[in-house]
Amino acid sequence: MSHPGYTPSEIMTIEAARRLSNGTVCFVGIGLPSAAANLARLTHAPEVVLIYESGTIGAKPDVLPLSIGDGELAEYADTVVSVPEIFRYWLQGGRVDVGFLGAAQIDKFGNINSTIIGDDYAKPKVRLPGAGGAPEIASNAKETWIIIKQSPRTFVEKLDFLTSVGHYEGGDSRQRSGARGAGPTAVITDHGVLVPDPVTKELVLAALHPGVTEEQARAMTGWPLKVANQVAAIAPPTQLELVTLRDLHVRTARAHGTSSTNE
Amino acid sequence: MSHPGYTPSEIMTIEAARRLSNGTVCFVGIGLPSAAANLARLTHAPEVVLIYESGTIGAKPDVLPLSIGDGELAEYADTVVSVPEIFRYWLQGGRVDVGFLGAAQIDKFGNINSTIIGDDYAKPKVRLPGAGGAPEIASNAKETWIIIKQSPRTFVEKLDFLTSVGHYEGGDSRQRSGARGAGPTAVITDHGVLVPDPVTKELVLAALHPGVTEEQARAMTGWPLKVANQVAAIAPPTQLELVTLRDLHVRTARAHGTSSTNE
Amino acid sequence: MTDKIMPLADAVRRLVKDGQTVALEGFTHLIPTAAGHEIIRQKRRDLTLVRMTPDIVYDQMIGMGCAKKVIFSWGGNPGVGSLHRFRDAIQNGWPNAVAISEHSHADMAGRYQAGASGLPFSVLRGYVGSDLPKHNPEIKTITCPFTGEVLAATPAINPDVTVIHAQKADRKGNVLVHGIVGIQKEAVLAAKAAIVTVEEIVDDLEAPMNACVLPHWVLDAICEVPMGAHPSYAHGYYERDNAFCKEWDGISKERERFLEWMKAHVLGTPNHAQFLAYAGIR
Amino acid sequence: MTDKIMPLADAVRRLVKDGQTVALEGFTHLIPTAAGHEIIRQKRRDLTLVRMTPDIVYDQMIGMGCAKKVIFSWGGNPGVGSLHRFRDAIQNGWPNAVAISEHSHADMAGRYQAGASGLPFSVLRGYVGSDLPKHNPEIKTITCPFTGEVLAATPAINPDVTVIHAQKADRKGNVLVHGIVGIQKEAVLAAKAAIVTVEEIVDDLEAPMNACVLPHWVLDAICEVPMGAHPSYAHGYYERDNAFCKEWDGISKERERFLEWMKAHVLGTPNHAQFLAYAGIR
Repeated sequence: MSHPGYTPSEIMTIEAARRLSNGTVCFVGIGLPSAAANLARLTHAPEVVLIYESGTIGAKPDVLPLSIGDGELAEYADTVVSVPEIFRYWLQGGRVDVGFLGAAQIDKFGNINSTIIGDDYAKPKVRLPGAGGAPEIASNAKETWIIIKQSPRTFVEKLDFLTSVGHYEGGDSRQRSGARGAGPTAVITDHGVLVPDPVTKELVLAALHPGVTEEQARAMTGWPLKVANQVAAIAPPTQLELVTLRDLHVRTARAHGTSSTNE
Repeated sequence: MSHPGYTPSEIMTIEAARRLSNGTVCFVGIGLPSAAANLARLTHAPEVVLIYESGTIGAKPDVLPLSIGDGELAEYADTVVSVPEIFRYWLQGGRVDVGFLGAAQIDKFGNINSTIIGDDYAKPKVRLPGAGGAPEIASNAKETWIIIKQSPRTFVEKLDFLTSVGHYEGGDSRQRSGARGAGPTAVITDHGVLVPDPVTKELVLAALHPGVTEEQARAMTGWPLKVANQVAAIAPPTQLELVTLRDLHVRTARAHGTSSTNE
Repeated sequence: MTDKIMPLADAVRRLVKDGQTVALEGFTHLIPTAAGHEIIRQKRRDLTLVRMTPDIVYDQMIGMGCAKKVIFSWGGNPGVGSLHRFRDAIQNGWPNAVAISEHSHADMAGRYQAGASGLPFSVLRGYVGSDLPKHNPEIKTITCPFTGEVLAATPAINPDVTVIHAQKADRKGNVLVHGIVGIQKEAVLAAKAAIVTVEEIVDDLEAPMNACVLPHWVLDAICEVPMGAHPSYAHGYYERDNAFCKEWDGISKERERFLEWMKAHVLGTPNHAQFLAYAGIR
Repeated sequence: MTDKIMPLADAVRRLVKDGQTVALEGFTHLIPTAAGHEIIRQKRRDLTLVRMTPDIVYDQMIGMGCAKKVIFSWGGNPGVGSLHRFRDAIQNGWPNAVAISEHSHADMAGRYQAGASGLPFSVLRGYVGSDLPKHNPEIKTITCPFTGEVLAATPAINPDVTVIHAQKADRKGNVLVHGIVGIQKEAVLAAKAAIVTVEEIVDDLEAPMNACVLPHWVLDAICEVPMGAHPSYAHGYYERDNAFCKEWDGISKERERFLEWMKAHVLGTPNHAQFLAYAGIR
């Protein structure tokens, strides 16, 4: 990729943020989803409602949380409820518009793995942290977005473990499975954006970041990637977006004493 | 009955209060149970824990509540939780030592009716307020006490409606029914105290208030009342008990603008 | 200021329709009386009224013909006695026949929780030995897949509209409920639409971090109605009007006096402020 | 002053036994680290450790051989990465084989709720399409008796002992938990015994009316342990020690360095105050 004055991580965060409209209720995962959601809040969507699974509703952190339960999230929230309440009344109760997730692996139907790498659950090659709240976010939010960097190791033909359901086996299989909501409606990567085909539900490359080619995206996908007839060109970051995101990371680094990006 | 300087209502309240020991966790019904429980708290049991179904835990009302949700209960409580929480975590969760109930009718196994008078549920002679929390108090507290005035209309051979389970059909039928706790261990009346036979679980007259005779108690019972071999004589109210109870009623009347007894 | 803040009459007009399932909740504290009066003024009919503790305001709504069914767990005038209009409807079908679905408190609380939780049913340890399940087909059993224990199961409640009263809202429409919070959060979150009347609208809720706050985006209408819970109370604002509760026993005993009182006090006044003035309350 | 207020070492000695099911809870906030260290010092073995989010303190307990099984929903060092000791135990059985029972957050929360509610099982909409139930016999299904929907069901959690950390207790032993309250109330109420470490013991909790308060009579031991949650935080007292959390990654990576660190810092110090002093924390 060329070096256009911003990183792939930045454009992917910015593109994700752009999609979050004002007033949307977003159940936010830690890391990239949290960065994108807060960037949206600090730019075009001041009234976006951010919910973290630690029970913070309407969180307005001044710096990005390192963990899902940072005090920063509680301090400026509209209210702080218990963990069972956040999952029961707010997520399972159907109050969440967008569930915003990261993942270790994703397949072509937007199913995700955050449990193990390797084909033996009892003896994994790599033990990942596990499900957390992802299975219920994936099956209860009105729609889900997944933000993940593309590579043949993350975009796989077959997941080592299906932790959280996306469009399951494609077609109407998600609906038949009993999951609620529309499932993954966007997968935002460092290459562009994939959206499900309306019928087959297979992820299709629908937009590319500036300077990224279809071939690059294909090379970073572990299955034969379908490409939309019209691939949209994602606009480069505006000055406001870039400055706001970088300021956020600088503030975060200062507060946490860590490096200034979330990579 | 003679007029020994206190009313039958007073001695029954006082005798009920005496049985509540310091530190006991008591789920309190409104009316006579509440009067007795607070009398205990104001005399020998300052650390008794009073829970009202409105969600007030460790309530320490200065005057008796007229309703189960008076502000007085919240004001001095250790904590105030939601109604679902009080029933789920505190009552059903097994945290209550004594469930303290009133009733409209009781049968010889301590089952109680607070639903209807008459034999047709659809067309009752009298529609009573209904179950409230009594069915779950009766089946989840470690033991229950019932405070009720005796009369052939309240102490009946057969309930018009079984609202809340006592010893059910006697013997081990309560246990087999799936109810938890020991069920009614004392029925405190204006005549004395009835306790269940250890085997048959039929209520047996075990103690009489001063000046009350077995015959009077029998006449006020709608079934052939069994009497213990040794019927205990309940001590008359002490000066402290009587003064404390009357002060409580006077304070209550002043606060609520109502008559000074709970009859 | 959000456009969800509106007069109570507008909220009822927009959100409460004939034939709906409507819950006015408040566990002795914070009973939404003013909203009940407005529903009476607007002559809603055939409502299925849900409430753990039907008391004066439901007595009024039933007596004025708003209800076709009542789902409840305890119906009475607390500390006073019976609800005469409720009884007259059940026993004599006046002013119209009213069906009942009778539960226990823990069950009703659990049903609202299930509704708020997006679950179709609630499980409880209850009704053991009780006659209630014999008369209520909504009380079934369920078997634990681990222990084999048989427990009670009842369907979730999801009202078309829930109405509650609370102490205050901010200008965005976020609401603070304080004190005995009852079943209000669950009743609101279980509902398809929610109306909240509040004592006052303030710049800052000043809510403790773990207080019971309902964010504006789960509510459809927020209406400033001072003393909107009378004769119930609002912790921190005013006390329960016990004298009125006792008086209600007399007013409601006979059909004619009840109708006269309702016509003069509720139908004859355009809103709650005028009702309070007419009734000489505060 | 209640005799339930005691030194942490006494509480662990009296209440935590080999082979028990023990939950140390705290959702990122208020993690009972000092109590975990004391369990390590007293060399408890064969514990079934329950925790939604095993992190550093469980990494330490597992690495020091306290655990035979871990029941959890997310195991990691938040914002940093993996738990090396947890991974080493699962992948290589060092220092001993550790079984796992893996759930999702909503499931674990529901299981504690069921435990606190005296119910044998919890119901949730979850695990649809997920492989987790294939590897966990504790995840079953249940059918709604009203709608026929098939939902997930899992058994209640009722730990032998739950340990939490909170901001303060009063002299009777009543405890206030403030801020991100997590799953602590449920974990305590589900347990047969409960230990709470607190930042301080005060004359008056000054708890808001609807705050998360655990009354003394549901607790078995209350222990004053300032900074008892470090490197986690206690809202209103101190911040999370992010530097230490990062440092842990290096300390825990190799078995030898880990053991050395634990011997010097935890086994080599008699209590949490000495640990903090030795580690140069504040």
